[in-house]
Amino acid sequence: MKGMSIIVKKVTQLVSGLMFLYGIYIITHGHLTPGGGFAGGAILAGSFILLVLAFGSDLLKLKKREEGSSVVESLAIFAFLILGVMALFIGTHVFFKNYLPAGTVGNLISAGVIPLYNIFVGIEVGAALFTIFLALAIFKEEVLE
Amino acid sequence: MNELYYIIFLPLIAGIVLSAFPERIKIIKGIIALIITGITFFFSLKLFSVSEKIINLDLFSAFFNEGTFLNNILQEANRFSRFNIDNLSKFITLAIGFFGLVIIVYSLSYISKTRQIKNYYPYFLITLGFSAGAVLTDNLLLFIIFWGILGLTLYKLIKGYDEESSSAAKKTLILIGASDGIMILGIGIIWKVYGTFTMSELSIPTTYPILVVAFLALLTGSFTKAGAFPFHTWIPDYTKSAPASSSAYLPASLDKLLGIYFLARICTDMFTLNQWLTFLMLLLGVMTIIFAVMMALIQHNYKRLLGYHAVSQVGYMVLGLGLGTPLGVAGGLFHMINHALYKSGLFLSAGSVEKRTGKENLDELGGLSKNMPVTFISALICALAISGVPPLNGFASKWIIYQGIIDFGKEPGIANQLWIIWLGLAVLGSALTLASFVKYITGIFLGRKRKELEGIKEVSILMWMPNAIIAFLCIGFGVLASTFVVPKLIMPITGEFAYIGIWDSTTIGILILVSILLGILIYLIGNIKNFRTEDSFIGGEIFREETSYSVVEFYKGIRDYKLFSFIYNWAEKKWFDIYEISKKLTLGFSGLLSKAHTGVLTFYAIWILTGLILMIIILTLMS
Amino acid sequence: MSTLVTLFVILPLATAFLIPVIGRVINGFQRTITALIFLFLSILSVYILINVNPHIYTYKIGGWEPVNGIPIAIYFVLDGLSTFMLVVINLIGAFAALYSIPYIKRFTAENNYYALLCLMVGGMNGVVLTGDLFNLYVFLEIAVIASYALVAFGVEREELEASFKYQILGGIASILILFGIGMLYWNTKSLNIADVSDILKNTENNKAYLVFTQVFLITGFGLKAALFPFHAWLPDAHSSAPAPVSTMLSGVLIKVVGIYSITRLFFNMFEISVEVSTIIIVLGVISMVFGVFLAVGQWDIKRLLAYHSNSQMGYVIIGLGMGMLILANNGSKPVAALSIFGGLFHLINHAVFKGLLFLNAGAIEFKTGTRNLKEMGGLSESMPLTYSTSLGASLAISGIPPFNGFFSKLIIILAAIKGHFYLLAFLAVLVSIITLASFMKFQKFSFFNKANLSPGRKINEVPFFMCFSMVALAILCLGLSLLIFPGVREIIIDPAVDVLMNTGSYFSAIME
Amino acid sequence: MEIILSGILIFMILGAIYAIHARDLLSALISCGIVGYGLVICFLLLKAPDLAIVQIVVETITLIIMVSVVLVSTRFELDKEPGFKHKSRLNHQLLGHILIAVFIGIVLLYSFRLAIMHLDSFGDHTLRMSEAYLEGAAEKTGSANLVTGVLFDFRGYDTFGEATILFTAVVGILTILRIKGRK
Amino acid sequence: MKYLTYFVIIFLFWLVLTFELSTANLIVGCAAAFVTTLLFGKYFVNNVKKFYQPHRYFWLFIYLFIFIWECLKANFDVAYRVLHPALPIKPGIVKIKLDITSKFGRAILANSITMTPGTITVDIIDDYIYIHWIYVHSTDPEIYTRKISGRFEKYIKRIFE
Amino acid sequence: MNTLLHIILYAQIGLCFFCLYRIIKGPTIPDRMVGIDIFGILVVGICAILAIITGRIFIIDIGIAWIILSFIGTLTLAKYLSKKKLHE
Amino acid sequence: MTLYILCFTLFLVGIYGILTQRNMIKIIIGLSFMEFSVFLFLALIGYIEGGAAPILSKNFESGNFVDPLPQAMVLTAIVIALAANSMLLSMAVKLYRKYGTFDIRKISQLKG
Amino acid sequence: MSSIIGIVLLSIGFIFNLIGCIGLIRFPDVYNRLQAATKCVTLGTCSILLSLVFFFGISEIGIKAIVAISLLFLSSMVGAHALSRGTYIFGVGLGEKSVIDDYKDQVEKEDTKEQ
Repeated sequence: MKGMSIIVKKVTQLVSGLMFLYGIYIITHGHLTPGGGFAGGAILAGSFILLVLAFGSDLLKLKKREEGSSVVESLAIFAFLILGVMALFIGTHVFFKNYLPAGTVGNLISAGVIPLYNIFVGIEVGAALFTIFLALAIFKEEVLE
Repeated sequence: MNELYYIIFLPLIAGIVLSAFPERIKIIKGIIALIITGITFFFSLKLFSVSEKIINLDLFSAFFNEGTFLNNILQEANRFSRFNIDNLSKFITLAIGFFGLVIIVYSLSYISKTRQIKNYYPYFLITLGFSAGAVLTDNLLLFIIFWGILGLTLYKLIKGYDEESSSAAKKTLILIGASDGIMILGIGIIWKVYGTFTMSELSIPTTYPILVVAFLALLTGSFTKAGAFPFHTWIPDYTKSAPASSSAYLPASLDKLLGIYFLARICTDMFTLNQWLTFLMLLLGVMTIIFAVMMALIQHNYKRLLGYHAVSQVGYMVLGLGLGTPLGVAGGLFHMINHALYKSGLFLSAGSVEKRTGKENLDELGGLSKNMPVTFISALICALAISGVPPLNGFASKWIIYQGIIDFGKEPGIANQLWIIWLGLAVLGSALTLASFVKYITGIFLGRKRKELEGIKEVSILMWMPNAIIAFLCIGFGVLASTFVVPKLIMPITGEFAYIGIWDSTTIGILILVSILLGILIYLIGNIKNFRTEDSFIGGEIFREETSYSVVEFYKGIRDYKLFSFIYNWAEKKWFDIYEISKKLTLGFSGLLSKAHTGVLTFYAIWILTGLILMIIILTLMS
Repeated sequence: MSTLVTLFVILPLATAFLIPVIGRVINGFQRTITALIFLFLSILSVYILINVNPHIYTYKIGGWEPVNGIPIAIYFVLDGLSTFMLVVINLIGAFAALYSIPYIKRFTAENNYYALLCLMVGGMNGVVLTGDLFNLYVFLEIAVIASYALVAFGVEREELEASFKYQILGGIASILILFGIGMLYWNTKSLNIADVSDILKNTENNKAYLVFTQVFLITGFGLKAALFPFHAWLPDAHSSAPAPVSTMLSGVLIKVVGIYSITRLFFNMFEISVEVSTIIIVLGVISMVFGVFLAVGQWDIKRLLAYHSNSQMGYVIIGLGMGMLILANNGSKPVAALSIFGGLFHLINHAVFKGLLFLNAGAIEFKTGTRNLKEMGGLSESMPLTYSTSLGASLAISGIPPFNGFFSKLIIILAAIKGHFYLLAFLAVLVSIITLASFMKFQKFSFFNKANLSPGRKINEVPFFMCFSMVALAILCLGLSLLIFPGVREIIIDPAVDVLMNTGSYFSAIME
Repeated sequence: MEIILSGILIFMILGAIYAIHARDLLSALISCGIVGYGLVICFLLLKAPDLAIVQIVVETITLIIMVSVVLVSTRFELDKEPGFKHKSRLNHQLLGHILIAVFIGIVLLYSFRLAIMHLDSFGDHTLRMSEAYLEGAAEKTGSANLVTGVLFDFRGYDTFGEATILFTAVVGILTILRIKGRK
Repeated sequence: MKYLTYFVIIFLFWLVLTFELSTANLIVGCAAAFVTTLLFGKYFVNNVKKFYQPHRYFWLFIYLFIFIWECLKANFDVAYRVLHPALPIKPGIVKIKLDITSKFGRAILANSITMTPGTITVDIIDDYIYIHWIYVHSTDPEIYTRKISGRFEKYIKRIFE
Repeated sequence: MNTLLHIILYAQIGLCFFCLYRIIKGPTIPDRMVGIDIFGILVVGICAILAIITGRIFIIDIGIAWIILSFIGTLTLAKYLSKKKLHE
Repeated sequence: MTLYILCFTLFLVGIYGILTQRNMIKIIIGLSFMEFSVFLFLALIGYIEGGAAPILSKNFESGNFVDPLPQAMVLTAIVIALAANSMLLSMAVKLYRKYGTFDIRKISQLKG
Repeated sequence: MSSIIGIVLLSIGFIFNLIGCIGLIRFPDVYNRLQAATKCVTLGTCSILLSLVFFFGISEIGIKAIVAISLLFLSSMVGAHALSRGTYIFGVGLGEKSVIDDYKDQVEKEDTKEQ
């Protein structure tokens, strides 16, 4: 996979990080503004996809990245599950109980475990979508050869 | 009741245990099986001392502690385990035990090395146990379970490593299984109407259509097991490919016993037949006799020939039982036991021949009478018995049936009015039987001996002994029919009855003469045809193999008559085979349906949505 | 108890999440852990089945108590039916996992296989346990999406094609189900099955609305259960998947996502109506008859078996549908109970014997490399264990005593006759006969006959774990016959039947 | 409100019809994207910002994936056969399918119309289960975004299932896109 | 150095986005910026010294105004062409030599050109920039080079070099 | 004023039909891509207007997300175009 | 009412696409239209005239919100649809590699 | 006051959008349409976004609007460039009215290099 023209590359260098940050913003403010884990995660994936699109496979070792992202995905969703299961051991012993204090509505750190859920879902979704993209991209490379 | 344990469960458990042992110790397994069969036979004899009664058997629940899981299960099972010991079942049980014993002795030598049937002895024992169970049980559900398992063992007692025998096995189990399924329907209907599964409590008038359906369903089961027209077609195939001991054991003896037992049960105990059903049964009986024997006439393979006869003789029993009179029932039952005797004898002799020669076709055999004298004699006796030659047992039972028919003709009714037809056709069937057994005996034991058959020796004692015993019993049953067998064995079942013409010599004489004459006549027709095709003999010419006529050609003439040839052609295309017809229909329909599955996704989607809107339309209209 | 119920979902899913990570490092982890987890779950489910009273047990996820009597949390509902289905799922799953150990070694990407298997089982457990409509949809999707991938596991032409068709049709089904749930939510403003049933009962409902919703739901779940006009994906998918997956698909998946859902919704949620139960019976009859006719003409072993799943599902549906119709007509309760019992009994039986048959087919394919009946023969010499187990399963499916299939069919037929459905009884018998015929064909051409394979090939028995699964299932084939006895039935199936019979008890047990 | 939503819906339907009829797959993908974006506007107008943002994301990701797929294969709808003509597309079978589709459509539409006749009309929704979610939900969950509150707290189990589905899909895709299936 | 710069930029962007100065927000912002830097830092521009030279910001400021002005002009130009009934267009692709060596500068220049009257950058190959022009006033390279890129080039040079 | 805002909102939504026209009509694929690109930008405007009307802050978040994602989408499509020669 | 009907029309367009198209990608597109219509349907159900988006902020601390539950459902359903669609697409591309065509009629080895 | 400026900006933005869309319809070939898109619509949308600043002041939302404007500028410019380049490589030539084409040789050179 070849990269794109220099204009795109340079702008990507600037923008991709901002995009990633925006994704994090969406995720961490999931309980305050629309979005949340899913949308933010997809934006995270989008920023990586942008990198791959712009720079091509020369710069990025796609195969390695795919493995890495799928591992990250597994771990993230496992962490999500663990968060849910933790509720069985902490406090009220109920599955998927929001066991952290709720805090003040509207604050960044509030809503108990919801932000944590959001973060893990975000990581999971980002890794998942990026993995899907990479799987297709690698497949494409292999076809072309 | 200790006897029942030994009769039903001992062989069963022994069979299951034996099947766990490897195949290498086959002979030891055989001996164990022999011992167990002997015990069973002994207890079935002992059963005769028991008076008629219905008992609830306690199944092994004593082995488990009160209140445990298995104990509970067995307690529940005990509700079903109702056994009915009456004279009929005692009689049949005895017969089962006897045949089991005889045939297992034969098998010890027959099955030992040459035949590769896995787990022959375990299945043999299981069959024994379940047969006895099916006969003795009083609960229809338990009965159908035992009955169904017998189909399975039938399937397992045939070898299956070539095209033909595997098809035969397949066909057998399909037909038997189908009949079992239909029987379930009948049992269901009985349960719906009467709310019980207990046979001894039932007395069902066949007045409502649904009860007639129930009767017909049960009738199908018994017909298939016994092998009566039109469900007989598995028998010739099975006997052709199965080892002779299996054939002798199941289709020839045990299945007959069971089928006719059940037929007797439903005809006499459970249902009271209306006249149309009687008519139907008589018709089927006669058709069985004639069609099967006609088919038997043209067979080349002697085991297949015996198979067709096994069908044909069922006709007499159906005829007898269909009459419904005590005389008829007695004749049917008597014929059943006689048939089991001589037919298993014939199969055993056929097995001996096959074991020694390895040939299965009549035209490849001949002249074995000197080499195998005992086999020959016993086969001859059995053949004469099956043809109804007095004073052998076949004659005795057929005679009772004829009497029953004549007696039956005195009553008013549709079936009764036609008594002369039934009688005539039954006699004709007997004649044709004789004719075809002439072919059997001649083909194997008489005639010129072929070169490759030199040096054939008599089979071992284990094999000829059972055969001889059976032949002996054939004679014994025939001679002692009116004095011992009928009064002691049959009368208790059917009740006292009077022969309308006991040993009426004129009638007997004329009938025997007619049948023998007819047999000879047909024999001649075949021979005349043959003589014509024979090359003229020129002096000094060396007699060659090719010029010798074969027994197969005996009845070729029959085939050439216009009407017969037409029917035979159809028969050879298997148009009369209910199995083949349904197979063709099923596969045709199946082909149509599978053509609709084109593999294109669009069509599948269309089906789905069509189904959806059809449901919407129907539901909207319904509400 | 409370913790144990959640384990059914947590354990398989957690395993699935861990396998891609740890399985990369430790070879053999995936196999061992999957089999162990499934075995543990099956033991647990049996334990729950035996030791827990038949009363309905609810568990509120997140601990949200009802507000003003309206349930707001997602409920786990553990009643007789769920427990029964749990046993089926985990038992068959355990055997399939054991069987996979040698079988899947031929394929690449073992980790993914085991992960997907765990996901499928976890999803199905979720479907069975949940008491919430939308949650049911979500877990159903987990199960079916995992199955889509598993069908295509050996990425060859046929597998992919089958999986694609399966996905498209399954996608349509999912959409229909979601639409139906939406329609329900529109009217009732609730998602809890018990709550919805309460509202549907207590309000005047437009007939056309009910028809529309019910038809969408029937079509959706019927598609997953492969009832007749919706069955087309089934033979392709089931025949193309690897053998243990076919076992899971045919033995469990179509039952859980199809039959279980239909049963749950139409017995416990909607009011039982004559029309709907008639429709369900008609669907069952059509699939029963057509499925078997299609099966008997097949030469591909697994395709033959797949069409039989179709047909046997018809039996189950008929059993349940008759019970429903009798209940709707206010007929005799014992007959309805018998009929439902027959349906459920046949369900578990079918899971066992059809699973076993697919495992046998897999073993044959494993050794001979072909699925075409015309190309094999005489295998009973070389593969005695496969032969004897498959004979048992064949006889069980065709209803030959003493195998379990006989008893369930017997009960269905008896119930049909008792409930005046003579035609159904007749058709059931007919189908049973043709089933027998087609399985005799299978037996004849694969195990008997002359050996047809090239002589150079040495065929012997399959590895230990495959044998183990097959033998265990064969023993179950015989052992499940014991369910006919009331003493056993009371423990295992009667709670499930009770749930379906007392349609109102579900509501009352959950809301109180 | 209803009018403008109807307008967008008509927009979406037109786009959808074009997407189905486009001969070029890429055009079809683009029109599919348009329909998805139209859905986003609908969500925005229906006061569902969460849905809107997720739909944007999903639509774009789907578009990217679809384009990647088309990139590997061909962009023409059907194979280029030697005698390929556009007119030959409308054969009898296709016509039959169209007729069936139209018929099914009419029946479904009619029954749908019948079914929804007596239900709440648009914008007339009353709350039952959600009332509990809305009332004091902020205090219960601490989340200002009630949808997130519902999604992760009241129905967190659902969301867990959803994430699992995504995981399943990824594992499935990695499984499917292997080059060699058997060793 | 590169990473630190990047971290600061990202952190500032976070603050702009959230527009809130609570402790929690700062901590989360730090974490987010840290993660972003970790993942994307190596793709950032290499020559980060330029960020610490204030005169460049001054030129950037001036450049912005010029750019916005040109942008408005461009819009009115295009609007005129769109609304004119006769569609007065004379499109073509022209090739212009670039003086700027910095890649980043080139990219920005190309983007600026894209926004100016009737021009779109099609490609940059070697030292030439290819431009689609909606109304080719003249075919003389001298003239159009001045007309298209001349306005921005000197500013961009000052900003990026 | 609210009415005016609504009118502008509806008119802005009406502009989408132009893009649809271009997508349906567009003789070449790049035409359609231009259509969808412009559509994306238009919707950002819609988001902004909605933000004004409803006074909700977060709608602009959606707009930003849209900008970012439509950027990625456009790049993907453009990338597809440049790959044309390898796959006719 | 019109809205619901139109929404359902979108559903029907999806069905139409599935029934009449031969191309796999087109079929997937048709499927996604059906999904869209269901999402929209759910969102329409939950709308309350004059309600605000269910997000609390300074001026909207309580009051008339639209129903958040259908939105949560749609959110989940969208992700599910994404997962299913991406599976389908990867399947399609793999099939293309095996068969060399997207035409569903040519991909019909499994029949009968 | 500020809201009036906002309304004015909004209207201007809308008008530019309208012009851009008309251009999208009217122009004869892809490149010209791209011109309309990048210029008018981007600027129109920017002015709509800018009006937010006037409506709400320099608050959370205003700042975000400015961020959005900068991102929009970058993205639409790069998008336009990428599209035009892709279009040319794709093989869609300039329209009939075009007068000069310097890029053609370059693309052909690239082609031969690749082969």
